Amino acid sequence: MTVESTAARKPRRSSGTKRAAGASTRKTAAAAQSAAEPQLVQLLTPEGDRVETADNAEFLPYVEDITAEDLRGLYRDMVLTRRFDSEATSLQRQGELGLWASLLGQEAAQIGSGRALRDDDYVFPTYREHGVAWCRGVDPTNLLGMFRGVNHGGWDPNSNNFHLYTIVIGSQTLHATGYAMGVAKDGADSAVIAYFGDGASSQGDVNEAFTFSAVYNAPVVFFCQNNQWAISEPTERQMRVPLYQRAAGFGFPGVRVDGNDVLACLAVTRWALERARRGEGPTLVEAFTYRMGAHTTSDDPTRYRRDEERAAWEAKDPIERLKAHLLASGDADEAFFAELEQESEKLGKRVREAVRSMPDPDTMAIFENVYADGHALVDEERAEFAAYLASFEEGH
Amino acid sequence: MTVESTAARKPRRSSGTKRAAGASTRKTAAAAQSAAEPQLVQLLTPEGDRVETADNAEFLPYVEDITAEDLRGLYRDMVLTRRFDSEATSLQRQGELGLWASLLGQEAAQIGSGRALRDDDYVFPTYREHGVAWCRGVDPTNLLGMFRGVNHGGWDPNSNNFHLYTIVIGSQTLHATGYAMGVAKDGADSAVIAYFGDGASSQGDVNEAFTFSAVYNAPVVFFCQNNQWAISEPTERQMRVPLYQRAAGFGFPGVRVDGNDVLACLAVTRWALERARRGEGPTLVEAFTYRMGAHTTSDDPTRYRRDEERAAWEAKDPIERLKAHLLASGDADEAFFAELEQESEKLGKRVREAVRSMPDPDTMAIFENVYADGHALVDEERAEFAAYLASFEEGH
Amino acid sequence: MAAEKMSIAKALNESLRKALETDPKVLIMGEDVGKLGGVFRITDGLQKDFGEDRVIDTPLAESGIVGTAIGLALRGYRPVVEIQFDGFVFPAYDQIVTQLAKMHARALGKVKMPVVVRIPYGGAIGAVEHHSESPEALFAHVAGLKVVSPSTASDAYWMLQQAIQSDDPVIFFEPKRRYWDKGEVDVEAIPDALHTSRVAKAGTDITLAAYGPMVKVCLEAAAAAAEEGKSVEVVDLRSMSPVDFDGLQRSVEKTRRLVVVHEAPVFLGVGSEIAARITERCFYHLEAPVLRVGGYHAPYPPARLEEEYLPGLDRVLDAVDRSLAY
Amino acid sequence: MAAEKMSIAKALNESLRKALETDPKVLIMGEDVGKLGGVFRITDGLQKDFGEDRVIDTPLAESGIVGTAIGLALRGYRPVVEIQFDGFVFPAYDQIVTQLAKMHARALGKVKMPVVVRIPYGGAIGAVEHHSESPEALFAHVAGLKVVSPSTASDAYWMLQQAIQSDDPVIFFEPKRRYWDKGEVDVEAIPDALHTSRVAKAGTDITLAAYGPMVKVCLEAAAAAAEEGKSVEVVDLRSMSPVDFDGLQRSVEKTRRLVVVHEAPVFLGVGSEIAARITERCFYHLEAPVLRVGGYHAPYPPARLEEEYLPGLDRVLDAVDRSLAY
Ligand SMILES: Cc1ncc(C[n+]2csc(CCOP(=O)(O)OP(=O)(O)O)c2C)c(N)n1
Ligand SMILES: Cc1ncc(C[n+]2csc(CCOP(=O)(O)OP(=O)(O)O)c2C)c(N)n1
Ligand SMILES: [Mg+2]
Ligand SMILES: [Mg+2]
Repeated sequence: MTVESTAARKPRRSSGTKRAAGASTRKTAAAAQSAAEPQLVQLLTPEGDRVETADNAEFLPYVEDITAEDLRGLYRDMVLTRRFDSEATSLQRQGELGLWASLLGQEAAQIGSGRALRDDDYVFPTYREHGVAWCRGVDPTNLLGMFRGVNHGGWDPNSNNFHLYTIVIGSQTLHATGYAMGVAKDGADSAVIAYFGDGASSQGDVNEAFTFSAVYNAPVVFFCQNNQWAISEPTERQMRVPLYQRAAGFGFPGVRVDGNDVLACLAVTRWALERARRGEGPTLVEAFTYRMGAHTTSDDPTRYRRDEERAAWEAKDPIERLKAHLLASGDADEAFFAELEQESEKLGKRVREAVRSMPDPDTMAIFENVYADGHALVDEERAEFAAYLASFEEGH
Repeated sequence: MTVESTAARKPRRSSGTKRAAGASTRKTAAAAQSAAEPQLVQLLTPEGDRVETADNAEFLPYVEDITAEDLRGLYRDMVLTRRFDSEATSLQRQGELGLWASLLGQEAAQIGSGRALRDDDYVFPTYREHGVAWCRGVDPTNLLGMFRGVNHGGWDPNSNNFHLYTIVIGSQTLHATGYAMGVAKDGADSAVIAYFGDGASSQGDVNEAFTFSAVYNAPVVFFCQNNQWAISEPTERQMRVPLYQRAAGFGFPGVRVDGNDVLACLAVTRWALERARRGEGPTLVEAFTYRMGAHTTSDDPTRYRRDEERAAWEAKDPIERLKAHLLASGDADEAFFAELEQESEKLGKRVREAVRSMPDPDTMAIFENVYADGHALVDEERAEFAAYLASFEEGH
Repeated sequence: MAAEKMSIAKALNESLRKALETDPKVLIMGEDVGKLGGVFRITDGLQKDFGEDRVIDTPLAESGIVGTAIGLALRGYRPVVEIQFDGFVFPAYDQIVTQLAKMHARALGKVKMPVVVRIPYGGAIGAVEHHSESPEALFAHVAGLKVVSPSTASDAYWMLQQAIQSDDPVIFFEPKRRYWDKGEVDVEAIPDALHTSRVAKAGTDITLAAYGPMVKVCLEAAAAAAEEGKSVEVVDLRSMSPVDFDGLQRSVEKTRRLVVVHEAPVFLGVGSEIAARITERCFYHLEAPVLRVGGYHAPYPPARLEEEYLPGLDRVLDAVDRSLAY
Repeated sequence: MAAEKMSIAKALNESLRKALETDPKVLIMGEDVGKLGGVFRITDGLQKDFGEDRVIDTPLAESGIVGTAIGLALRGYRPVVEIQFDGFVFPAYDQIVTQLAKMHARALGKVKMPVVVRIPYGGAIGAVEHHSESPEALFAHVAGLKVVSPSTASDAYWMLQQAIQSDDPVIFFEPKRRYWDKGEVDVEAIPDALHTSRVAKAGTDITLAAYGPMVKVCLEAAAAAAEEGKSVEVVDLRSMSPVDFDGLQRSVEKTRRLVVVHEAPVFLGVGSEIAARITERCFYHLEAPVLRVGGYHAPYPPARLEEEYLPGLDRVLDAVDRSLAY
């Protein structure tokens, strides 16, 4: 049969159509894919129980080596990331930051995928990957510069193989693809991971990244955090069928993973990275998760979504889930949690202090780093501006 | 199983990779789609025999009504289109046209799909849809204006519901989607068809059109003529798996049809248009065909493709195939062919004469139709230019 | 209904509402324009009152938004597209420049492109990268587009009405830092033509020309200069394509001095064309070269530097002094 | 090796070959640059000699081409990207403006963007729509980019070498109608710096400033004017960002008159900035306003009208006369 079709959801009526959207009267050539709700790769239930099924068997070997200590480490990463994140939200409310994009609820997706990486792998984040940055060893206070308005990023991407935050939706997926093409040219066995959102999947750039990576067989993992919302728009405004299915149409595998299950995210990302390392090309991972907070501190989600939705997702909290598992399995004791609580407070304090003492940039920085090799116009304007500033000092 | 994968072709090695591209050592989560060569919907073999199989059963009802007269009509359309096309190629060689983009070899794809349309449907072509234009009743000489350099198109898109030729690859797929959104808003049951090439499938715009049409369930048919080449690049530079498979990932059906089989193209396009009319949204049709000639008259295909390839496709010629069928079935007699030959020559002559007598545009046309409501700067420049031209006349 | 005091944001919202009421072919499209009412609430309440059919949340893809708007216009609709921030118009730049701007000419006038692209633009709101830019020159250079920017609530209301009624594509730049500034709007007035300039304050010694957010700065500069005994005329250009050179010329022939002010970088900004053309038109009248005050040839800086980067009162007055010193 | 006579196309090809030989990090990317050697054959033979690994046929997606080139640059490569024609650069405009131009500044200098975007540009080749445009101003306005255009075979060779060696992104506009013009290329010479102007012909009465395809027209105009006893200086600007204002100022202070010529539309074309800035710099020297000769505010016309649309000898001489008449 030559027809590809997905009946996973009913055709959505155009917002404007007046015609009956009734089902086809004839047998359509639909086939292949099942109409059932797509399954998630899940290794840990919301209650904290380990799952081993035929469905996730493919991925289990990727976390066979995970020890109790590793689990505590993942838990610690998530807790500290959340603590950092909430501190940043407070700092924004206190006027220390101009804006903050919270990752609340997405800790498992970010820590699971971030901890799957090797040092020589390279990360292309959006503006929300604070947890991934944490895994890469980027000092969290470094992330705050752009939100405070003292720089546009400004950390050295190469010191932690963690690229700058990218705000123009989707662009970084092409950078990641190009970088991965370079990795392949170098004959290295590193991999590249590109983060993006459910909203971003609509951008031309992201789909071009799919094409380029497929054609050049680039060692890149496309990691989409489907957090159900792009600001005020639910995923139905971006896609008609689950995103992970898009990969097949570009010629590489796509998988949907429980984005609130840190173990599953770790396993699936490792699996995808291994494919890349082995020269099998790109993979799309869709981490099904939820943006628990507002889009950013400027946003007001009460205008567009219901409390019940959030409440339902709270029951799937990534941190509570692992905590339940650690407690039930005895892999962590009360002392661990108490110590972590302290560490957490210390982190909060450190971040708060670092932000408050973060100096404003020098005015003349406007003219710095516009070009690597200099530019006559910039030189001219810099000199004029300096003279202009000096004219005030003379005046006083 | 949650993994979508396509093993239809082996992963292509990045042109640069030094790593072993050896197959996975572990069982990958590949599934669903078959590794076999994708089948074509075909109703007429290259030898002109009718095919009825389980594979094409879905589409047979769409040509049940086709009479011998209809078949002769399709044949006539293809012959006249080819004649027009070859005349244009000659006219370019003679310096009457600056450029020509030949449709040689793609007659069945264009006539089959073009004849599937209703008058109230709307067409968004590329620059090569001379056969579709023919079906829409656009006077062929109208198409030559832009290739002669007297205009950029310039026919009234609304008189034949045939939009202007679009050169920027892929853009028109979004226009078609928007137009189709409008059709749905109007509650009309017309459909829209957007033509594009295999190369175009890589453009972000085309993939955004897939997303918008899926999300709004727009009544649009994406009709890709996969003619195997985008100028000098084979389809492997654009995609890793057959294009029709991409549709499923966006949530609508995709089908590959024998693009050199006019009957199959007619059936499949009708099927897709009917889906649109019934409010079932977009469809992707991949017409598998071949660009027999150069990309345009400026191109030299000997630099990048082998003669044998062309020869192999010649055996599948769309016109010969239908001729064989007409002869074998007795649906057409020698008189028909002889008459058509004459009509064909007449068309060539008419086109030749029309082009040769096509007037150059008036110089002041530079300033016309820049804006619908006028613009002070254009008025100023028009006046200055007129004065400048007048200054020469005074001089003499 | 008499004149009413309202913010520029409210005036834009009222203008869109009016357009939706008046013409069933008008559509609003963009990211988050529906329930949210847009990140600046310019479309607040419109989806609720006019339905999802006319106020359309789009996928996150600017090329797709403008590309489908073109298709809708071809079908007879009049789409008003919102680009969320200045820095995010570029994915749509190809559709705007190669399709939207050219379609009317390409069709020898046989189709029209009544599409409005609304872009909140400019800085001074303390935002992160890509949220504070002034890319108007990149549109004004392109034939087939019209480019305007209001500076008052009344102009916001009326110019948007006129842009929507225009059969040409209009890039409508909204001075986002002024969204909450209030002014009188008389919805029964007879507005000025869309592409004329307006003398915002009369004066005799020097002309300041500006548009959008910088008009207010120029008016403040004029007030400050008045205290020093200098009579400054402020011309609100309102339209960057076409520019009302006749109006501006009248002012400059009177004052013999001109300073153009915009947030956009000076180099190849709209001021460069104004300087070049006014110099040509007023060569024998000008006592000083046309001076320009604007952004620098550098990416828009981080928020903590924007006050220094943006033209403010002092830099405008400095240019006034430099011009008068000739 | 002594100087050799070759076409601009050949000089570009030799320059790319040299770059591929010298630096293993240099890559060529674009549509049809491989076996075909590009639609203008500028990359002819390079894939054959350097392999598919270094001379890369890309998918048909300009944003993807530039976006992946940025990623390759981040990995340490030096991609030289070919855009097939001027009118097809716009799908890549977002990546160029928001990413390529800003990455170095965004990273506070910690990453470099040695990417060259080659664009065959300009008209007079009898082509269909989108194949004859001159969009250089749309790049020169953008901080972070450098923009250059050679007018001779020697400059084609050397400027491309220098652009590839530059650690900044360079938009390299190639005057396609001059591809087959020949000139001396000395591959052992010490070239001028990339962003300096060059006096192509010395003169005393008036300066003509141009770049790329219009330099030849200006030289012809100068020759024609000489017959009428007018001494015209022709300055080949070579770089549109930065513009060598010091060099041009020297010329204008001598001749006291300036006409800027480019194919691009006059309105907000590079000439507007030159007129504005040179007027500022040379206010007391100029005997006439800076005049501009260029394209009109209209889409590039169909080929049969391009001769009238494009600045030619007569229009340049007309402007010279108008300037001298002041
Ligand atoms: C090109 C572009 N258009 C619009 C925006 C404004 N914007 C910022 S975030 C966002 C939503 C992104 O949604 P998604 O991709 O799902 O990521 P999330 O924020 O949910 O993590 C939008 C529209 C942008 N940054 N870039
Ligand atoms: C945006 C854009 N980039 C590049 C080109 C130059 N170009 C014209 S046709 C073509 C190849 C198109 O291939 P395909 O889509 O397969 O259509 P075909 O010509 O084979 O019918 C290219 C690269 C263009 N017209 N537009
Ligand atoms: Mg999201
Ligand atoms: Mg093709």
